[in-house]
Amino acid sequence: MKTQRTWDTLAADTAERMAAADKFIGKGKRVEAKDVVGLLEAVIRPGDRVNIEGNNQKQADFLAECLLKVDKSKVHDLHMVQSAVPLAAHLDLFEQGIAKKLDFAFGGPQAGRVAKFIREGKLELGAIHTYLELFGRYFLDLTPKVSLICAYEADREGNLYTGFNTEDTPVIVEATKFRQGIVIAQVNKIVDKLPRIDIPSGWIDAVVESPKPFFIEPLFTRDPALITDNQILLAMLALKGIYAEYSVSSMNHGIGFLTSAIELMLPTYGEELKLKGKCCTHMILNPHPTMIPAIEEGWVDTIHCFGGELGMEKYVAARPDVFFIGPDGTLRSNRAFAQTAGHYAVDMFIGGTLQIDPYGNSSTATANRVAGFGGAPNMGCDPKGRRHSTEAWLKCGQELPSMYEQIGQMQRGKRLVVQGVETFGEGREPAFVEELDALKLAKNAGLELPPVMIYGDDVTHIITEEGIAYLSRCGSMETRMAAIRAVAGYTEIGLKAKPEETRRLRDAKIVMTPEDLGVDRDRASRDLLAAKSMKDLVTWSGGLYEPPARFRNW
Amino acid sequence: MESLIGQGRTAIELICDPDSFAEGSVGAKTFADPDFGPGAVVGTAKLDGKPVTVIANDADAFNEKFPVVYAGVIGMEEGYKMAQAVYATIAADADAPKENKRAIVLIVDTPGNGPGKVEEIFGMNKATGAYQLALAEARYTGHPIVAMVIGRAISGAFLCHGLQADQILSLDSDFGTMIHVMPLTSISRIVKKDMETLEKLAESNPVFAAGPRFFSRLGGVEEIVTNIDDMRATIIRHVGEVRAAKLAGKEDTLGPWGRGALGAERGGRVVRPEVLKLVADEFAAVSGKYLPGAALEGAA
Amino acid sequence: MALNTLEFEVKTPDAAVAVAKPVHFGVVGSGDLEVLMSPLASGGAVKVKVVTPVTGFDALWQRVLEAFVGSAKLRDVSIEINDNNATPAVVTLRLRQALAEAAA
Amino acid sequence: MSKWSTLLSRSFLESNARERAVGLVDEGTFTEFAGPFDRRTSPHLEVLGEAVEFDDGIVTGVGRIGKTPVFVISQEGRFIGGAVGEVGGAKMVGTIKAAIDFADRIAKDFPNAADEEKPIVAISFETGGVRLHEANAGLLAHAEVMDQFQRARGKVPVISLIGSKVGCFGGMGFVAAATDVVVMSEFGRLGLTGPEVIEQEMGKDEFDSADRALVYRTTGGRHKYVMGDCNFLVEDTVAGFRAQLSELAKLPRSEFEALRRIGSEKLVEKQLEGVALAAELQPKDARDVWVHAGNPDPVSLAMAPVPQFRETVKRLAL
Repeated sequence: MKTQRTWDTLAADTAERMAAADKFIGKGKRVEAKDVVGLLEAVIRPGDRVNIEGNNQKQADFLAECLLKVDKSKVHDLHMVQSAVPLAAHLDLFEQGIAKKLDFAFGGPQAGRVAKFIREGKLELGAIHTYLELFGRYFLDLTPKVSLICAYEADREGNLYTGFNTEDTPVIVEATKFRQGIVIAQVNKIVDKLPRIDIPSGWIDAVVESPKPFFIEPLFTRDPALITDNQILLAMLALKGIYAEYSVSSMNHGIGFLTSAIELMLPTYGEELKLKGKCCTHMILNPHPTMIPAIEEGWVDTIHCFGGELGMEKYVAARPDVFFIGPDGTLRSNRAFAQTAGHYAVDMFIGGTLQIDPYGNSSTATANRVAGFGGAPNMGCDPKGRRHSTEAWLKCGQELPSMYEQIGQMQRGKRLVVQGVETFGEGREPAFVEELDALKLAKNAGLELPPVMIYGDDVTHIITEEGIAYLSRCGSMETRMAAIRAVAGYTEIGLKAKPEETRRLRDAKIVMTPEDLGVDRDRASRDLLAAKSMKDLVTWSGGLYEPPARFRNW
Repeated sequence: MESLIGQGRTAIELICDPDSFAEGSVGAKTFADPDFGPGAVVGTAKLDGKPVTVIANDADAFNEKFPVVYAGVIGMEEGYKMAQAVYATIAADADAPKENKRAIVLIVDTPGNGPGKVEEIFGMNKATGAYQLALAEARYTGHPIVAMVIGRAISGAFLCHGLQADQILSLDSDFGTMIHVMPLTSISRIVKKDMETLEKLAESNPVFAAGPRFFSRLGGVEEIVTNIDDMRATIIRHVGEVRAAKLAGKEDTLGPWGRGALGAERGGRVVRPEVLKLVADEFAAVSGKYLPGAALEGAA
Repeated sequence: MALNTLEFEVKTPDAAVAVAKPVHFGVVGSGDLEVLMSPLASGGAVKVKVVTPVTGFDALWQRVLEAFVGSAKLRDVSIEINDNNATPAVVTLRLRQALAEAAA
Repeated sequence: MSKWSTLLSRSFLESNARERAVGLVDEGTFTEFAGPFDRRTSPHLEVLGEAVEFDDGIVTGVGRIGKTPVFVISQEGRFIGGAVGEVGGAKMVGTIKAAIDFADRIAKDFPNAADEEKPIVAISFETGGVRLHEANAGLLAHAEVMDQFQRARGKVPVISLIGSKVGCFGGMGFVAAATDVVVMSEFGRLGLTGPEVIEQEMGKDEFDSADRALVYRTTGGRHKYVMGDCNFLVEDTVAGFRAQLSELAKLPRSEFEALRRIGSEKLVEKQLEGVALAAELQPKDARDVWVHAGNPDPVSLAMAPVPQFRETVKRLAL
């Protein structure tokens, strides 16, 4: 006999919870700020998977604070599944026993506490993911039961406007709502009419106007005044030895000063190398203020963004040919789509790191911080599923001497994954090390896997002030290691380089020094920057860019 | 041990001729408004029978208009009020011969300049600068100026109220007097050296240590007064010495410049004169090129 | 606690470049340094003096300076450096800039 | 250092102390005093194990603009924040004294010398005041500079140039205030108490020192121009400062007194009107004073290019 089974337990469970919450929810799904703690106690059960939206730009900070205030006898041992844990409240949840397990992608300022809590047994770590990986698991085995999300505005019916910083909202809501979960939104303001509807009210269960606007930080703003001569040298090497060499048209730039320098040198050194129209035409990145001069000079066809950047609202809105703009005239960012493009579609990822080991594995992990890498590993890898070809991708693949060992006579391209570092960082800490601190961290925090940001086999180029190691041209691990040593300068790793071996690598164009590339070191000065200050960026933007107060010296 | 910290008015009584102090009156100038610069006490008294201008701090006053000004802090009003007292002094004796220019006695007990937002918006720096220029002008006009540190003489406030004097006296540190830019504990934190090391270093090099004795070794204080009862006589003696020096045309033995020489003499600031000489010599070697009518040379 | 002073000589076999006039370059900012390069008849050698608050990098200094002197083929020069924790990349950059100044 | 001609187009803010000094005066006319080759490093830093600089963080010397001898003092903010110690202080004092002595010599030997042949002093400030590692010596040097200023009065004009990263604060804040003329760029800052100390004193809500825009509108060049604390607001280039300095070099010496903000009983009385206004307005923000001065839209004014700002701004009338 066939057993009777109910097929709507999830919906029924949700309905039961919503009934308990009914007294807090008014017209248009509106909840008063004072009732939010009660609401959360009504809809969240011990052990639930809960998502608090928060990433680089947008934080459901009020809801996080409210979750911290729930009665622990009612709500405890939650399994948090969320992109990032940058707020103190995110970790306080674990300290107080409200949350127990964490699956995430990026730790930010709380990375030290994550490590400490794991060690102390306060936090059970599921895994450190990439964004796309975590988003994937939202639709697989980590679907949130309750999501606490964040938007700019809601209307009287509960429709949401996520605006300039849409970021993760669509993916969270889609996963939660279509698995019969509960979605609660905090908004800065409830208005009569939204500029556009980003999330329909039917997907939302409750909306609260938070007492103050959500916390937002200009994470992608780099003050050109802080760019050093050595970063400019590295940028020159990158432009001449990689951008020009491979005609890289599409890419993602990391957020460090090296890529800021590159962006600011497109209209100067890049122009000189005649790269305009050839390189940097299609970009996946947040609206970096340092991109303004290149955009103004007509370098860029398209930029799609993970999220917005404080102060860039007006500028972006005024450049709809370049950015993705809604019918309302403001930017539409979306992390899931930008990461998809970053993973599959772009030809190159270029960014910095903290440490590189003799095999080329690199990581920004330090011994006592569980930070995660966000989207870097997805962009900083060779996407094996890619099937369209471009000049840069093909050329990089053709160079790889070991391709035959893998696929015989078949043609295939390879993503360029470029790591740029000075051989010594702050306080003369070497960037090239025998063993990554990630291994120490794995031990200290009891991780199953050392957090490697980019694995050695994915890295195609390493740039230092000594030159470029073209790892894409190395046929064996032995050659790869020798090439890394050759650009590792005076670090212990670099000192192991043998002059005659380096000579051979240079002859084979596997290692290229500035001189080999025809890069004049003596020109590596700030004179090459199209903008030298925040003020210059504002001028370039025709006054449209409005830097946040802490970046303004006027 | 007794202390005069916060007791500027008591110190005036101890120093000047009995009951001679007329607060708020300097020459033709009267300071009638009790709410104007209350942290600054200015007036005329007699010292050894002769009129003197007295400028002191009032640690009990609170400037209602500028809430960061209390406990002897020199705010904008205080700084300008002190400057006005000095200008009134110069005016009062404008026609007097040098030997009769009245002395100015600065009684120093101030922890700082007004550290507020409004102060910065309106330019606190001008108020303290104005007072210093007034003192320097009075000094060069012939008024003997003697400063007596009775309590706190801290950093910029001491520069403002004290360091432009012809001569500076200080009660010994037994009386709680403090002369410094920052206490050694703060310096230790900022320069990242432990206290023990700094204290040991200070024995041979007083250049960063706090207290009147260290300042004295640097020539920053002419004389340490070891007894409160001796203040009056010591000030009278110094006023006399300063006046004599001015009459003899030896202004360069007085004031900040004179204290420079004193610093070298006492072994505290020995590099200063070497550097001054170096600068003078290096200019002397090329000065001809910069004289009127010298051939205007192009690029070297 | 006092400052750490390193002094050494570098001799390059085929050294041919001397500086014509003394030059100064750089500012002792955090992570930066200044350098004085002056002619010094010393039988072909280059005399180096480094003054730095940092200890424990003596071998590194020697290597960086040797490499610079060797690649520039310097001789009969005195190099004096006041350092404030500059990285080898910065050291090399400033030395090159100073040399360019001397040649100008 | 770059060629003199390329120095001129450089940002004053970005240039170092020596580049500023050399660029301010005519090409090839600068002679440095106690320069790096004299190797007069600070013995006090040395005993504390702190990094030293051959010029002790201050460039002093003499050059010429046209016929005018210009004694230049230029502080280097990248070396310990431009703070003043015994050596640097003595270089400063010695240079001003050299200018005064030179003026005396010219007056004696060249009684018919034109004003523009007489020396001036230009000081590019970039400092927070006293260097704590040698605090007492630094403090005493400040007093000596003020003393020299008084000696220079009416004889050798002293001109402040403020357009550097560190700004001009602490004791040097009132030293600059006491000069005859103050020239600033919009990136220059002039004050007494640094932002961190104000925050400490008044609380973060009243004054957030991390808010650079707030810091700059409280003490920055544009605000000081509105207040009259700075006489001239120039573009942020070495050439911009040099052009203003050249103008001043040609000015009859008797006209400098009128440019002063403080230094006489009358000026003190005028400043006290400002203090009374401060008490009455109790401004929460520098912009309140701008509005009071007759600028109804201070925000756009603050964003306007410098030439346009100079043209349209209403300065506080006292």
